[in-house]
Amino acid sequence: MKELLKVKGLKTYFYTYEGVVKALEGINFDIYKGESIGLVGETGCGKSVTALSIMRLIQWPPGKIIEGEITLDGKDLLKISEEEMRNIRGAEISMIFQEPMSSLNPVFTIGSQITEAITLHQDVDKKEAEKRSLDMLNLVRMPDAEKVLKQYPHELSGGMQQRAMIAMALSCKPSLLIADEPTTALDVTVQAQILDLIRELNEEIDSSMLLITHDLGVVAQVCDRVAVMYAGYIVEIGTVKQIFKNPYHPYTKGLMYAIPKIHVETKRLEVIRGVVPNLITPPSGCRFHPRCDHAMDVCKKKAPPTVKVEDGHYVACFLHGGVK
Amino acid sequence: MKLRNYIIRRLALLIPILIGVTLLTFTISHVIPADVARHFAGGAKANPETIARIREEMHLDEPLYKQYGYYLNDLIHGDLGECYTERRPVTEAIKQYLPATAELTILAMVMAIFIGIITGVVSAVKRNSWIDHVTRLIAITGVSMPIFWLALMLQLAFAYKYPILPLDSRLGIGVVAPNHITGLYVFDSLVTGNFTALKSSIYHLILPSITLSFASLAIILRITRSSMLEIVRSDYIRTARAKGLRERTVIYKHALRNALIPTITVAGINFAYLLGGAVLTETIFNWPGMGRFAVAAVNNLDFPSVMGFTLIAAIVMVTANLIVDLLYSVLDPRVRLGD
Amino acid sequence: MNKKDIGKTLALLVMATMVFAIFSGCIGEEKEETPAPTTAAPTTEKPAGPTEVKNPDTMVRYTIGDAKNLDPADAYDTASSEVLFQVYENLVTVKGSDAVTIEPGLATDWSVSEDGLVWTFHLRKGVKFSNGSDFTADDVVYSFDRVLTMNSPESGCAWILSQFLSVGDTVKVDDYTVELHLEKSFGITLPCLVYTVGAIVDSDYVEAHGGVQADTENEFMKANPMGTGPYMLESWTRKTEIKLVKNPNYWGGWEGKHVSNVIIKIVEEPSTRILALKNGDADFADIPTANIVDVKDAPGVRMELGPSVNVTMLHIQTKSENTFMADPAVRKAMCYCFDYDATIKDIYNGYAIPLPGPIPKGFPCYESQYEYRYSLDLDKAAEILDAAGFTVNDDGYRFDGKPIAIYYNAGNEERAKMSMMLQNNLALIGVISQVMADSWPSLLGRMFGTTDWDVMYCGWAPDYIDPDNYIFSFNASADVGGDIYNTSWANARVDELLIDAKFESDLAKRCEMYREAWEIIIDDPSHIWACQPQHVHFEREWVHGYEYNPCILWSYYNYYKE
Amino acid sequence: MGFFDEWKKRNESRIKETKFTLNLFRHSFLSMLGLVLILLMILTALFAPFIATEHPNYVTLINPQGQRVTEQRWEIHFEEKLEPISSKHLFGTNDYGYDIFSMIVYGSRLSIKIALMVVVTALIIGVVLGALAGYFGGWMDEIVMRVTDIFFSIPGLILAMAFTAALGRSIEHVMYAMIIVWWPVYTRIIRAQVLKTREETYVEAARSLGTTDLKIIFKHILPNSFAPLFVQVTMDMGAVVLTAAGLSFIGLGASPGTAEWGLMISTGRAYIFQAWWYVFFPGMAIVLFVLGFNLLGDGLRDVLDPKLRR
Repeated sequence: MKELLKVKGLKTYFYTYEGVVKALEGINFDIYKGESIGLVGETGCGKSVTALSIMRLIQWPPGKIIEGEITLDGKDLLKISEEEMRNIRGAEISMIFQEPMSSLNPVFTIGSQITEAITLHQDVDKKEAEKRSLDMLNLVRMPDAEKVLKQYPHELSGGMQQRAMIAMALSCKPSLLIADEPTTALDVTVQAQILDLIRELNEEIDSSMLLITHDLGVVAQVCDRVAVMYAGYIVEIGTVKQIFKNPYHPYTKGLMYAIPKIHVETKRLEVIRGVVPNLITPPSGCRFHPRCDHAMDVCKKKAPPTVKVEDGHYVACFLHGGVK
Repeated sequence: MKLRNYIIRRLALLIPILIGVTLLTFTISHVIPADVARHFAGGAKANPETIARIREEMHLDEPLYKQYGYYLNDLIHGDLGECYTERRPVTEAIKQYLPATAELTILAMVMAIFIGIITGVVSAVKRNSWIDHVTRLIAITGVSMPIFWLALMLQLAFAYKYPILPLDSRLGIGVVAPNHITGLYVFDSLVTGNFTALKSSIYHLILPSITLSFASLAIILRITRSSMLEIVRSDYIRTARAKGLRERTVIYKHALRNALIPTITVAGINFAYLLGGAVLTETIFNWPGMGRFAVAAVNNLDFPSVMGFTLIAAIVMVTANLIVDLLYSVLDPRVRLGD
Repeated sequence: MNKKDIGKTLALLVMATMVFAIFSGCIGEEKEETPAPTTAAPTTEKPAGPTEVKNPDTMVRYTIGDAKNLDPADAYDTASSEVLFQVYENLVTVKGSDAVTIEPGLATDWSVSEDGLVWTFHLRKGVKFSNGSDFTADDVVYSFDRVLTMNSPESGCAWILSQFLSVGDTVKVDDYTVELHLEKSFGITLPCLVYTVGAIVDSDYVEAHGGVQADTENEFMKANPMGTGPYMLESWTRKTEIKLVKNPNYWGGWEGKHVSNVIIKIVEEPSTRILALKNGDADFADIPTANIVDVKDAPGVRMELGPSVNVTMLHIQTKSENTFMADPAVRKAMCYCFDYDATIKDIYNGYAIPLPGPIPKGFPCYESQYEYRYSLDLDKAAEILDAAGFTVNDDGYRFDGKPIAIYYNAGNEERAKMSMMLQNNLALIGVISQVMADSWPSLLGRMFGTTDWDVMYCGWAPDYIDPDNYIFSFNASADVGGDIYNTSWANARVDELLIDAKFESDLAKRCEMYREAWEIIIDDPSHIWACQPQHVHFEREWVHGYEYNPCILWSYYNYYKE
Repeated sequence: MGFFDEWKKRNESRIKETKFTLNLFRHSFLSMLGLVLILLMILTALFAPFIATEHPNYVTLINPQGQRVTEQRWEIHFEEKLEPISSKHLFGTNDYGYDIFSMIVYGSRLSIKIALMVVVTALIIGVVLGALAGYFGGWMDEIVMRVTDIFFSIPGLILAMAFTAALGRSIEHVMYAMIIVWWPVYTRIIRAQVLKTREETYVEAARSLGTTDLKIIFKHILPNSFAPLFVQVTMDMGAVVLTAAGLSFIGLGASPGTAEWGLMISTGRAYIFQAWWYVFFPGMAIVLFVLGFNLLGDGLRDVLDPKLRR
């Protein structure tokens, strides 16, 4: 499988009053054409930062990409000019955000906001653009789309707003769609529909997808591969099957057990003890060691290297090698 | 129609306020230890008959509540009483002075809003840059200056040391005022195609309107800046960027449109400040408007005029706020008038 | 008629005078002058400034106060008269700088019977009003009767005519002859006809607009004057400007050098008036004393100095709540605490002369009060107070620190300065005073409604050229119609003297009486005679033909620019 | 000691916030500038007798109301009137021969007095009414708000003009007039804040625990209204002085000879061509004074505004 996007040694820091927040400490992963990869982890582990870094939307001040490579079809997004990057945003890579309400501009109609994106990246006249936005809305199964075109965000329900967002995101047939917790803000009944929608559309316009979520269930439902993030690192990455069958990293395991399993008898629901570390003064060595039941001395000293445990399944933990 | 009902409702709400205003001004004007009748009668030993007659005309001997009653009654019939200083109905005086003030204040307001917003956006986008600091410093200095002092200095500089601008009044010597349509010379002369008057009136407007706009400008700048700062961090701006819009579009289309909403409100409130400033500006630039009228009235305890003036000011204020609300509904689809 | 009636009439007469005198005088916003036998002498000459004349066919004057009323039958203030003298004409007038010699106006010549009861005027033929209708004897009769019937409800200026005329006394002989039938010979008939109240209006015009009603103003005439004068009112924008344009029908014709437009701009702000005069926007401008130095030597500006008969004084409430004010000693001491020289030198910048008593320089009998007068002498003041038993208490204050209340009308800087200076000097002998500025109406209320004030100010300008107009108004008691300023001061002997003086024809004798009265007045003062300000006039050097006439201040027909 | 730790622990977050705020503040150049200006003014006022080169006399007199009051009196020196800047007269002299520098120095006292008097009094009135109106609502709210509406619909300067004219010209009356004009501003702010915080859960909690209304208002609601009020008050310190100057300019306000900046300008403007220093320096004094408070207020607004902090 050919990779579409390659992230290598990406480091993003935030320089705040309290100190430097090391949000990303050199993460590596690939996204292959047509696949959808899930990025999971607790809140504040750097998922969204990864997304924004790829979009190059980290605002300075305070955020900054320190080093690394993000290559899309061979060209390094961190090297190209802002001009070029703009042409990629929304066209090549587009994004769906967590809060549909606040992510849509309250003073413009849905129609104008979608049309804007289309006219921006495809040289079509206004009428054509409007037609296409209408098609997009129909595509995302928006009830009476014509009406919605003329409506303002606040007049739509959360679900409809998110559909609109999706329509906007896909309007230019991007090769990569980044969905940042697309369903968390919605109520459960709607969540399922939106997820299905995203998956289907994705296949339909065969673009790849980076799905950011803290919900392994969602990942299982939508993704081909999973990357597990912890405190600015990708600790384990592999296919959904691999990760769910036999997670290697203690943290991944923790996450697995944290999912309630109806059909299995369990005394009580397992949880990972401790809290997400503060990224200004992160723990030495493996950032997970304070919470790890199997922590060894080495874990405290140096960060574990990423090792291949099976084909396409990598993990960063001393329990599984890397200790000389 | 919804909008009309709304406006009507708002205007209805005006009435209690205006009654309150009259009550206020009335009390002010009738607790003063001054012999108004004698003054009106012409001074020191004006003959007693005249004084008596005037006392009678002005109901000065009757209890206050009655006097107020008379006042309101006249008011309903559009009679604001007689202006002592000019010996003519207050309404007539106001009819003469209002347009001049309107022209001045409106222009000043427009300038303040226009420049204020632009500079506000710039200093927000370039937050904490030297541009930001300089613009704010200038603006804040502007709002910190006694407006009359500023006026004097400008006059000295541009009408005396480097006489490039006229000193005072609305038109040059010998320039014929345009035929009266609205009383706003700029407008009238445009409509009637009287270009000498147009040129002259614009020319005469420059210094006063700059003086007057200075204070409001700073306030508008401030609010624009802070609301811009807030908005550029919002999610929908991130979305706009994610679409690949160029920064200019993001700022001037997506951000500014939202930032305008609080700005407009402030501008509306600021109109009061402007009217106050007009009093001083007009005095110095010899601008034949309500402000000078009010000062003269106050100095001669010509309270029918003072009351008339405050009443008009109040009406202007409330209307300004109404207009703001209307603009509001235009700018912000979330605001629905009439419900 | 008997003395009592005389007293009454005089009282009324003087009251009316005050309307004008105080209204304009005390506000201090208007320089007021009416007939006075003085002449203006051009002084300082300077190198001419910019030669190119601004608006050559328009005279522009920047003035302080707006006109109040443009109906000659009811107008009684300088600003109004300035307009009326251009728009209307009277039977007789004064010319140039001579305020005394009566010259022909609408009457070409006149005569009076030996008994002085019948005045005959022969009217100028072929005179038209600016609306084209002809001027005839009817208009004269109508005008005078109108004034007397209307009886100037607003200003009271009708007294000037009513003191010798009543309705019906003006008789038409033929279209161009008019007679005045007086009940009693009246010496100053002609001078009285010179003032705007004697202006001739067009009977048809007035009849067409409201006509004449007894004791009621004519709203139309107040704003729409129309006469035989050289100029017509083009527009009157209140508090802004008055525009006059030449009257094509003017009998005097428009050959020779004249301007066809006159603009009188009302500008409160002194700095604006100064700048306007300097940059030539203004041909004439009212300049406050404090600013004379600013324009005196400006290129292209000409200054004229002349004596006036205006007086500035402080009047003292003798029945004040501060009971000690009733004691002559206290008031005398105050007279010694006032710095007369500084007032002239530093406050009026030398543009004033000393005033020994109520009678100003330029009036008959002035000399009879001239030899001695008060001067600044704090030791003497202290002495007097000690002698009177008003000694200093432990804190070093007299009157136990009770302050003397000095009021002046806000905005009048000269008076502010005089007050501060008096306060300073009083403090030096342990007398505390408070200086308070207030609006004119409030002052009126205080002056006449209460006695909780001690010192106030007033200016004065003559209504007729006679000492009586001054000294009687100030120092006769209220009972006989004097004491204009409510000082509550009364002295039987002074009343007697002043009333006798009114009707004494022998000037020498009158001066004697005034002299005696003056002795009393000075010894038991109810006024501090501050000074007699001078007349100061400014114009552009390109203006020609101006002459200061205290009676008719402005006659634009005679001015031109080049 | 132990108590202090207690306190520290309990308010840890608050202390951290304050520290943070102060730090932000220290980094905003303009705010610091403002602070410096204000401090200078206060110092001048405090040490006026040591800074000024000439000094007024003070007389104690019994005023019409029969109270003993002490008044400032400057000595007239006509021989020195309108002297230009010199080592003897740093800012020259005025038409009475007063030393302008000294007058400005002493004037700072009056300006500060006016500003404080007006703002504080208005604040107290405003807070009380606003708190009552907001907290109890109902008819009380209605009345108070209608009244503020009325005041808001009249331009402040004009209302103050009318009041002063009616009360009679004097600096005290100017203060009264301005208090009357100012209180509604604070009433509105407080009311808005109260309405906001009244619904907060912790207030609800306090109420459910039977805490008295007064206690709730003072312990929970008012402290939270601090930020916006503080900014407003700072700005108003300047605004008040400007308004007072404006009134003096029109001719209402301080009596002649008082060392009041506005009055100095308004009398000085007659001499603007002979003695520019007469209007210039008092004008500068006002500008710096007001500028100080505006800069500070502006800075505070940025710092205290939760939306703009980070």
